[in-house]
Amino acid sequence: MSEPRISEPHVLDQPWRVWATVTVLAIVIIGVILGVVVIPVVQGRSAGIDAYTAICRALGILPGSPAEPQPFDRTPSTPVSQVTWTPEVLQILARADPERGRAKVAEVCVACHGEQGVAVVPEVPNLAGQSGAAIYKQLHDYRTDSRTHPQMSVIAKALEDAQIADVAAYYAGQPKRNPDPATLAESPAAIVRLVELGDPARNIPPCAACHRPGAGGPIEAPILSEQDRDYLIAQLKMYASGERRNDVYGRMRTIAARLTPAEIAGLARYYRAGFK
Amino acid sequence: MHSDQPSASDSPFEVADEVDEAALARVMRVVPLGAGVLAGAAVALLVLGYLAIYLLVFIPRGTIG
Amino acid sequence: MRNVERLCLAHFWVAFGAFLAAAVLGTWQMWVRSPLGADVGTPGQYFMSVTAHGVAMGYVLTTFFIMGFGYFVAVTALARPLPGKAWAWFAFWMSIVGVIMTTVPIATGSASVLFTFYPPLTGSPWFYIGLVLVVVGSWIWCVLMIVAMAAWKRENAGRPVPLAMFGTVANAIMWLWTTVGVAAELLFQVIPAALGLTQTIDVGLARTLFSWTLHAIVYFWLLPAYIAFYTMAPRAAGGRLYSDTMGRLTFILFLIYSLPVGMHHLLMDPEHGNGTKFIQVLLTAFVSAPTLLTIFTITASLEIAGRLRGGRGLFGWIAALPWDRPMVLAVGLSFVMLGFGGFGGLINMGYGMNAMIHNTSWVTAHFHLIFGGSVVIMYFAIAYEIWPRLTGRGYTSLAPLRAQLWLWFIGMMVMTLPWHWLGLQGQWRRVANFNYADPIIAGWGPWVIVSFVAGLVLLASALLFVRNLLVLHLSPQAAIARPLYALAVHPPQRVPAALNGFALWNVLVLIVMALAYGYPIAQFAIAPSPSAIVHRIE
Amino acid sequence: MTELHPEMHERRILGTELLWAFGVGVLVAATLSMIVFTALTMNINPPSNVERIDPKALHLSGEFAEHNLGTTVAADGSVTTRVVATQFMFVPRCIAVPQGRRVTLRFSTPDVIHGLLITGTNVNTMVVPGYVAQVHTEFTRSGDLLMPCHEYCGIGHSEMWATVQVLPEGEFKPDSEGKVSCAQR
Repeated sequence: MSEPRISEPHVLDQPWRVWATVTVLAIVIIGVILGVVVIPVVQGRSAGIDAYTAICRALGILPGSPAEPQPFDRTPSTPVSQVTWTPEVLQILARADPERGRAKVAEVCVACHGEQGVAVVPEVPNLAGQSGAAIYKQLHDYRTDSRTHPQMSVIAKALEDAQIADVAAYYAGQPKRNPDPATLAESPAAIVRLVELGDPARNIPPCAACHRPGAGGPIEAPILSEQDRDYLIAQLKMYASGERRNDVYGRMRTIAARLTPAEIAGLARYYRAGFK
Repeated sequence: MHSDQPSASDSPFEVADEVDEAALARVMRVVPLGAGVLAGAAVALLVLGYLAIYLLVFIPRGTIG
Repeated sequence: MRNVERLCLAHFWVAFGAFLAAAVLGTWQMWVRSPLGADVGTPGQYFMSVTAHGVAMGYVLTTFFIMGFGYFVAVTALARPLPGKAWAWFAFWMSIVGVIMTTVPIATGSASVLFTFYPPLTGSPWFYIGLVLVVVGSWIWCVLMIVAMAAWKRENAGRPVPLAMFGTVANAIMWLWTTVGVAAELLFQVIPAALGLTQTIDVGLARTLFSWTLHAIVYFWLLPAYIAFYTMAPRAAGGRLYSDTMGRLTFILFLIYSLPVGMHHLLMDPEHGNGTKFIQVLLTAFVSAPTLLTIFTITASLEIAGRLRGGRGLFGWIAALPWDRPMVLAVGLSFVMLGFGGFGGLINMGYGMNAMIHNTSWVTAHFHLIFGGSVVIMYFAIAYEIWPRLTGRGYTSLAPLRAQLWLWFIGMMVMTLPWHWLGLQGQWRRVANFNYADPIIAGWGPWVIVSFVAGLVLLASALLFVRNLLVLHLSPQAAIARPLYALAVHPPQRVPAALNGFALWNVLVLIVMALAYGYPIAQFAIAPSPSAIVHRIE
Repeated sequence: MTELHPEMHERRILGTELLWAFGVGVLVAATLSMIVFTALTMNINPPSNVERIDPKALHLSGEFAEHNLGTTVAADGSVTTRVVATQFMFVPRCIAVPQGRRVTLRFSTPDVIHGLLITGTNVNTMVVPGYVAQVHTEFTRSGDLLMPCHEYCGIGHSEMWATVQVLPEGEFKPDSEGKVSCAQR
């Protein structure tokens, strides 16, 4: 086989360079013409939408589909909670000072919640080691009457945002007591199943999906371990009846309404012991 | 398996294979026909399947926009 | 060839080790979501397993196999020692550290965000930093491949680069282009959020940047299978490659058209208008071009082999093919799965029709058939083909190899065909436990059990695969039977520079990416989506 | 038969490849033309509505306030269903929609990425925080359908589903405020 005559590569290259660029650009341009011009304009005409609006909608500059009129809504806003987790709020929580919180706690909270966050009377929740965001939300809801309580509404209205954050940081810093191992063993399998697996048939997600810290659930979900049993039962019943309604989009109201009284009691006993 | 001497490398330039050129020329007269028909039938079947699902399953489920 | 065996074997054993572990997890998942395992395992464990299965199969098996195979091709196809071998080992160990940094948070449940991240869900920073290390390790591999080809071209001015190396470098360049998306998302959005430096994240931008990577990464996984189709299958079948030019054109078309189409993963997303989505659908239609060219060219190559072995008539050549050779069997089975998987993809890209099956088991069936099926079965075939060259030993019998390939094919087909049917009925993805009491879901139970049984077949095949390779390490020494790479019907004498290098194509990719992704990403700079609060998973 | 001139031979190979490319190109064009045809004549698109909304304050918005969710029939007869996808449930848990009438479904999320499909229909969309996802369709078959969340949104993802009651024309009766809720079955 004779030594192949190697012609200069760039001579053969010119057609490739031209043809490749032409075909690639042609394909993209056809896509643009069809996708951004022809289809939206034709669709817009069938829905009484002018060409300019249809093209802007196809490009995502205006909201709505090029083929449908856009519904509008002027419903007034009536939120069940004013708390919004904006970066500013998270900044307040991050910069909260437990020491300033200790002073405000000594002045206002110790009577019922105890200095270490262990409740003096069963009707009052334990706050030791509770999530700062959860305490912040509940106090904020008391202040805006999204949640009402004879004493708490008055106390909360006297607190500024920064003070609420300090109190939350203080109690969040208090050490949680170790749960009594004996109570751990008592929980029946059905209750542990509700906590770990939830119940797909009744649309109930696992309690751990939101209430285990670090599960990636909503930020304001409180840590339930070592709560007083009667307090938990009372709260679940208030959610079920709708008396307590500061849970955004009724998440807890919907779930509590579908739990049987036996399950409510069982879950309260489980969380009284602190989950594994 | 037909074995020949272990090659220093497997680069195609150094190692011819046992395909006989004349037999290859004879074969090359008819070759892509079988492949074309087989592959063509397969692709045509796929596209027909696509059009069938588009018309018989997708459209009857209601327009989407 | 003498200096890269240990490097290649190290990469392959890490790849296949991760593969085996992930195969076990995959089968466990099939059991847990079936009626048989309704109360087994918690959702936390299930999503931990899905994350591990995805990361191991999608990032570890693929990246390490492709790097090992690239080093092998660079040495054997170019017939010269590997430049920068020390760098290769450095990249290997860096990727190993990356894998460990990724695996530990997954195992402790602090990274159950699946291998697609889903911000604002945010896992442990170590998970993401580990992935970045694996990607940076693979970037070093890309540079080594490009340097190896450039050095060879300097020594062989004017001669065409061997097709296997041309494909490997096309894959390296495509990988460099596509990792820009996930690297930007991780470095500028997800890792700062995971470290707590930022409290919010622009989810629309994060999904668009991830989609930049999400499609070309599957072609990064797929290209080694195509390199085997073009450069190994014809020789293994005893024939010639029908057209070397088509091979080069296929790899170039993959480079150009796999990159700008990532947004077809976002057809159902609210952050893009349907104008840009239509452009993506049109470009995706052209991504099928290289695959359609390949099935014709490779079938023609096999036809040559079949007729040379006495095959008569229109399809007589099919029976005449040496189906006893693992590579030939694998290519046949791979093409069948490519047909079914490709059909699934054709439906996925149907613009409005995507709404029929988005995020259903139809999509799971699509990528298990194309990646899990036709690509991974070629990974097996490539491993079987080059293991003797790496270890200097020969197979005592090919029967267990063929059995393993058949088991994988049967398992994959039986697992995925029911998924197509269930996907059309709306079976949705990533479910830890189904509510089989619901009348709609109850009908799915038997099919999920069928898929679970197929999962057991796949597990058996995975175990048999690792066993086959281990046994080869202990078999007697043997001379290599025949050369590896195929000859074309007309070996190319001279090839236009455009088919021998990537300068032109890189420019075209830049243009196409600017046209396809320019506006969608610029849109987030002009009108950023309102940010969402980060939800940490610890 | 002697070896033909290789140049002619190679050109014949590339000729067959070109013929194949043309044939396959026609088939691919057929798939695309079906898409363009149905887009032009039946307004079929993937659901696309680039409408930004702040997820952090979604519960403060008027449209996605708790009492405004569910199906509403406006004065001009247009049916709009508003649903919030939140960790780990759809609010409301059951939505009623008419059979055979145009319906606009609007979804949004206050927290992470969700997604949904309605079994047996073409309703399918991702729900991304920061945007209102909007789907226009009509339900061709009546009955109770399943609307699961089909995108991983956390540990409770598997339990996140809602029911869709497609009511025949006769049973789809809005109340005084134009609201339609699920029949208790």
